[in-house]
Amino acid sequence: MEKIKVKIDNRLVEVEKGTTILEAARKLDVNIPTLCYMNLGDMDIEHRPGGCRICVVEVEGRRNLAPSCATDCHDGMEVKTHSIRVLNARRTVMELMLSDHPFECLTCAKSGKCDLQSMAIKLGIRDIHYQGEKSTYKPDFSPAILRDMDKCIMCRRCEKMCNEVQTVGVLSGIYRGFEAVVAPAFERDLDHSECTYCGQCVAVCPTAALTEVDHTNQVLRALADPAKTVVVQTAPAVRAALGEEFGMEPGTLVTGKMVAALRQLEFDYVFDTDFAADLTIMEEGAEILGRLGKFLAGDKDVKLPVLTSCCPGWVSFFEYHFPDQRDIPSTARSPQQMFGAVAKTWFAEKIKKDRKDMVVVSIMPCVAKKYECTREEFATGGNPDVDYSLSTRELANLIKRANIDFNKLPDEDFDGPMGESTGAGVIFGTTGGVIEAATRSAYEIYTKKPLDKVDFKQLRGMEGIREATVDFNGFPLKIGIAHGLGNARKLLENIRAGKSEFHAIEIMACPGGCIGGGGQPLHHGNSEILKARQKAIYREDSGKPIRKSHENPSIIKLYEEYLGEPLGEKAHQLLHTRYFDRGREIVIEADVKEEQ
Amino acid sequence: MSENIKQIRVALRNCGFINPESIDEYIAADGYEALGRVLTEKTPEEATKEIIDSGLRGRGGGGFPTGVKWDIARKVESDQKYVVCNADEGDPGAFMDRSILEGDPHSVIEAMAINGYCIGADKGLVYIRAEYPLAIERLKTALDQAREYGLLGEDIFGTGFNFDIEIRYGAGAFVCGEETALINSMEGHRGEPTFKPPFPAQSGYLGKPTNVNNVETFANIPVIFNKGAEWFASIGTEKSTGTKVFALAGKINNVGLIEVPMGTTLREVIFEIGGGIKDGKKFKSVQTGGPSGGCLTEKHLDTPIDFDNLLESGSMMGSGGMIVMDEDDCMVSVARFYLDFTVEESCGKCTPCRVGNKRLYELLDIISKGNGSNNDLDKLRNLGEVIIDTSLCGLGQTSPNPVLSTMDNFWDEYLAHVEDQRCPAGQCKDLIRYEVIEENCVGCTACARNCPVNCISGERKEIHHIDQSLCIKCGACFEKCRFNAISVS
Amino acid sequence: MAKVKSLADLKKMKEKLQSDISLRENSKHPEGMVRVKVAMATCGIASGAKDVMEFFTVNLQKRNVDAIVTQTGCMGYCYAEPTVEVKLPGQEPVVYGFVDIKKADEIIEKYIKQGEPVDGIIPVNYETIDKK
Amino acid sequence: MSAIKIKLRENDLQQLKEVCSSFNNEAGELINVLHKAQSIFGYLPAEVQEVIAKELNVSVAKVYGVVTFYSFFTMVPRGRHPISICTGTACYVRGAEKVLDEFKRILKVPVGEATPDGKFSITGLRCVGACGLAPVVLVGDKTYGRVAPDGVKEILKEYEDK
Repeated sequence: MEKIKVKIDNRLVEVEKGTTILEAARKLDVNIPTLCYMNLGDMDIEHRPGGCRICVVEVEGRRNLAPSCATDCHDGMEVKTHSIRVLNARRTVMELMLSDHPFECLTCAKSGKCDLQSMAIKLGIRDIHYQGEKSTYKPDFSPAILRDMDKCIMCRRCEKMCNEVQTVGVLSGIYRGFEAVVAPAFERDLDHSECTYCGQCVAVCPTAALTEVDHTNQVLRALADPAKTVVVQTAPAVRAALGEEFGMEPGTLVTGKMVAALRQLEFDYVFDTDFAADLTIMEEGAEILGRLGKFLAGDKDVKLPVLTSCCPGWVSFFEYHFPDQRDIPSTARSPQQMFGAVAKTWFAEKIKKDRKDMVVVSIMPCVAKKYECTREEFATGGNPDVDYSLSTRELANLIKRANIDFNKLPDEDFDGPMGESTGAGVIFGTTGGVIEAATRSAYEIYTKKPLDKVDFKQLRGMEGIREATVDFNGFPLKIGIAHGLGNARKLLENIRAGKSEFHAIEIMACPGGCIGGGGQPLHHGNSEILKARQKAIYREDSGKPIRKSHENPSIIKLYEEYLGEPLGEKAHQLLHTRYFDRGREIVIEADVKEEQ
Repeated sequence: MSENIKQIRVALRNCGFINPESIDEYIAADGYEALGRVLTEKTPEEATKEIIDSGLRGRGGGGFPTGVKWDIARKVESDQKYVVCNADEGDPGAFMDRSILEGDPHSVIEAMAINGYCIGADKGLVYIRAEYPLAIERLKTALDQAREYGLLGEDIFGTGFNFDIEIRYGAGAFVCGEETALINSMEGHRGEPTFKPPFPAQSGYLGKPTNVNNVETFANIPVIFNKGAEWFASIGTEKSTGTKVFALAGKINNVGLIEVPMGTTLREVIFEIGGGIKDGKKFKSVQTGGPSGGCLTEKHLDTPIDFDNLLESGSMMGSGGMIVMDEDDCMVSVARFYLDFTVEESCGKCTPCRVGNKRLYELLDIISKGNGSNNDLDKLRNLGEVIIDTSLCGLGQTSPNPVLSTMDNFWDEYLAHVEDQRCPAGQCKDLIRYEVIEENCVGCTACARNCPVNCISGERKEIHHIDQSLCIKCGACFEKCRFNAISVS
Repeated sequence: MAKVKSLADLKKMKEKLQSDISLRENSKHPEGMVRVKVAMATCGIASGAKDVMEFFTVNLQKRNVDAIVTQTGCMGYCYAEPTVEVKLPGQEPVVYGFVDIKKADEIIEKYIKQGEPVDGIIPVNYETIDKK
Repeated sequence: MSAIKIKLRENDLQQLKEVCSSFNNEAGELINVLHKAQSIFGYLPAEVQEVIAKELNVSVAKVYGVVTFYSFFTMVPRGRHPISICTGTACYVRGAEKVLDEFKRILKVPVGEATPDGKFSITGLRCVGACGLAPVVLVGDKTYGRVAPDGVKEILKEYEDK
């Protein structure tokens, strides 16, 4: 690669041709401020619309200022990143943005974590010289995501995630000029769109234009109600990220502190979704082996590959966009819902409580889980299996509000029996984890031989689509992995075209899997954070005494006492689900009249 | 030829002479000969060099040397390239491109084919405003005729060169005049510009190298080959060769389309060709370059018009709209008018253009209502300069020009609005009052009968009164009064 | 119509077309062809050029004047639309502005039929490329 | 339980599908398809956009984003006699604003909307290129040049019984 020399703020740096001014400056530790720019390099997601104009710099010989995120260096280029001209322009642009933004910082959900706010602080804005009309839009309350477009700064990150990364296509820039904003078709609310609630728009929104629906007050009320027994479950990815909200390094595991905090919040039982993850493996693994067995026996009607179904964003995605393929995914419910179903039956019986008097709360790295809780098929007589789902961010807020000094908490253990889990349950939190957990159990059950090595390194990584073949005693089991719905779409299109050779595929809606979920602490566009969380997950797994789901003693007990066999009648009733055709349908008007 | 003839018709050579729906008349007027000669006698490199030598610069506004642009596209290697004709004439008050397409569509077709040969493209696209139905119809007719004659299609002039043209419609977005926005629009997207580089010559329509020129630029091409680059370069000035078509409009007697050699002065255009100001009023300003341009004044009248001089004077060539204003025009209102346009036409992608122009408009609005302060004038200038300095595309980079140039040239008028709450031209509605001059009023009732809001009272043959609380300042009474009994203040 | 297969084809075609036109237009015969061009661009049409063209077509025939009436593009005189160019055989063309039906009638009766001057001529104010 | 039902008359649906297939159902032809659809239906209601999105295999949000970007496209029905007032610069300096105000005052509708009886609608238009006739007003396809505010009533009178 050709090397070129660039002078930035009077310091020379040598970079490869094609490097942007922004990247070259970072080499010199000159951090030019950016707002709309986003780079999740490891997942091949780069967003540089050049729209915010905060990152402008002065380039010698150029008539106007250059956006450093979108301007390539050329040999001999001289750049000034903080001349008075640049600083004045940057400040004015920032003031313009603020002049069309509500002054609600004190009460805003994003206060303290808002990129716009930190930029205003960084640029030393003390006064907004330009004032005038502000754009106002109707707020949109969906079951999981709240849209308050008055706070939109048109960075278009959400649009990028929704369309190009996730290929869900719910959001688009609409109108133009001052009226321009990002919205669903016809400015309908999200719950009238094909939104999967994957929450990636929320995860990348620099302001509070997109936030998750806040359920912390409902949870506080339930905790305060003496008539209620409140049970909490924590998803695997939460423990690898929660610490970030308390100033810890990304990748710090805080499982024990999290349990202690929940106990201090006075949850009656602190359980683990990892337990339900092990349960999921029992059911899903049995399904994979069942279908595989039929396939090998020559059954032409068997549907392969088996697709995982623990991710609610992914479930919505195929219901909307691939309803014709809805008999391919496993019918196993997600761990969150399996947990709820078991908690409000088996465990309720154990503690002699009526399900009405129980409240199940989940702590999830996800916003789609909030929506999943509202799906009718996951309720009995109107009483949902999981009552409230809080995001990792909401839990952090709750801990702070309860005056708990998180960093000084001792490590505590989960309660039994639904707090016991294996390493296989933990790795559900990262891309590749579910299928690795399933492989560990399926291998031993299929081959009836113990694994020499529990780690399947070939299933790990960050590439958007991965594939691997595992030798099942002579039978090559072909496994596919996709994270990010855009990657999932590619695999599904292959399946639809009959070109897929996989036997089992794991799909996660969010890039990185649950560690990169829409409910996690904001990564502000830094993919190093995701990689650190992934490492933490594998660290927790390798530290566990038991690492295969089917060896979890509490799971074994649950089947013995209550469920019987995987895929058995009871299991089917509590742990499995069905999917719906939710594709867009064109109805001829005459038929509509007949209908009415 | 008499001395006072200032116009030379090069781009408009056939407009008004031939029947635009007859390819035969075009051929009789040397049509398609340039294409024939280029294809049979010149290599693409030689032909491109001829355009470089002619000194032709883009007539769409930017003034980039056309031949150089072609050369860049020619040198990029690609299996597929495109030629695009930008006929999305969006400047309000400009209609050069429409007139050429309505009067001489074949010249554009011929030029696009030549361009295709030069850069190695076999496909051309005309991006045309849907608001120009007649131009579209004539262009379609011309395309059919050219295909029928084998002048478009395969193996043109027996040389093995293939070229054909498709039409793409604009849908009412001024920003699509910006080439990157135009390409996005042709691909079926929102017409939002993207940053350059990459330039369309590297990655344009469908990601392929694309050369975009506007209608008038293309209309000049066949002449350059027929008459020679040297001939073309002999017209105009050293750095701006050839002629420029202007659409003269506004408060001028001879509204119309003119074509003058570069270097002609504004005075010659306005007072000799344009026949001076309408109704014997006093010349105040001429606006060139549309919403991207500026308002020039008396002191610029003897400036020879070319790309560089206009830029230096704080305006620009733009695509050739030329709006003449007289003493009755308020320059604050004119600036506000253009900003209103820009605010409506901004794509909304970048902050300075989306929000900044809105704020500029709002400041001008406050000033024109008499509520502005000197501080607001400072804000106008700083904001205008930052918008120019930081906007993503040509629209934002030029949108404050009407404000900054009127501030430069008509500073007193701005001061009158903010310091005395007075509009010297008597145009800003909020700053004027219509009143009955009692000595002159004969009670003819003409004003009262014509008042649209019935705010004038008075019996026949008695003095009338205007109810200021109801008056909408439409000026109907003033215009209808034959006794000079209505005053504006 | 035959295809233009080579540059020579085109040149032949052009010569024939040009000689046809010059035969018509430069005829010394008093009964020779009159050529009327009506500017039919958007602003011409908006000012009524269609009616004017129709009037010329119908009335020249009715009044037994051997003439060709064609449309053309914008002549540039937007302020004076509709504009009409009239070329009598062997003479320089003249352009009339503000041509309504009444004016058209006058042009036919006075100028075309009798060669008498009619008011409303727009003086030529440009050079063509051939003259330059 | 389909998420969204799009209700359309069969004939309209057929016509729309034909329009899309005449452009090979190519996503890049979206703007051409919208032009054609608007010329058939007079405007682009949500249902029409839904069908186009489905046929061209693009998201409805994208279609809506394009429709709202371009001023030529409209989602509200125009009046039987759509009135467009040119607000280009040449018309502006010759008093187009006053003409526009007069239309709004008489018809009592804002720009972009139709009268309650669906007879007239008013839109602003940027330059029809007939600057010599400024100010210019279009009613349907008919062009009126040099319109003064007091000529507005006369223009409307022409359409009294239509």
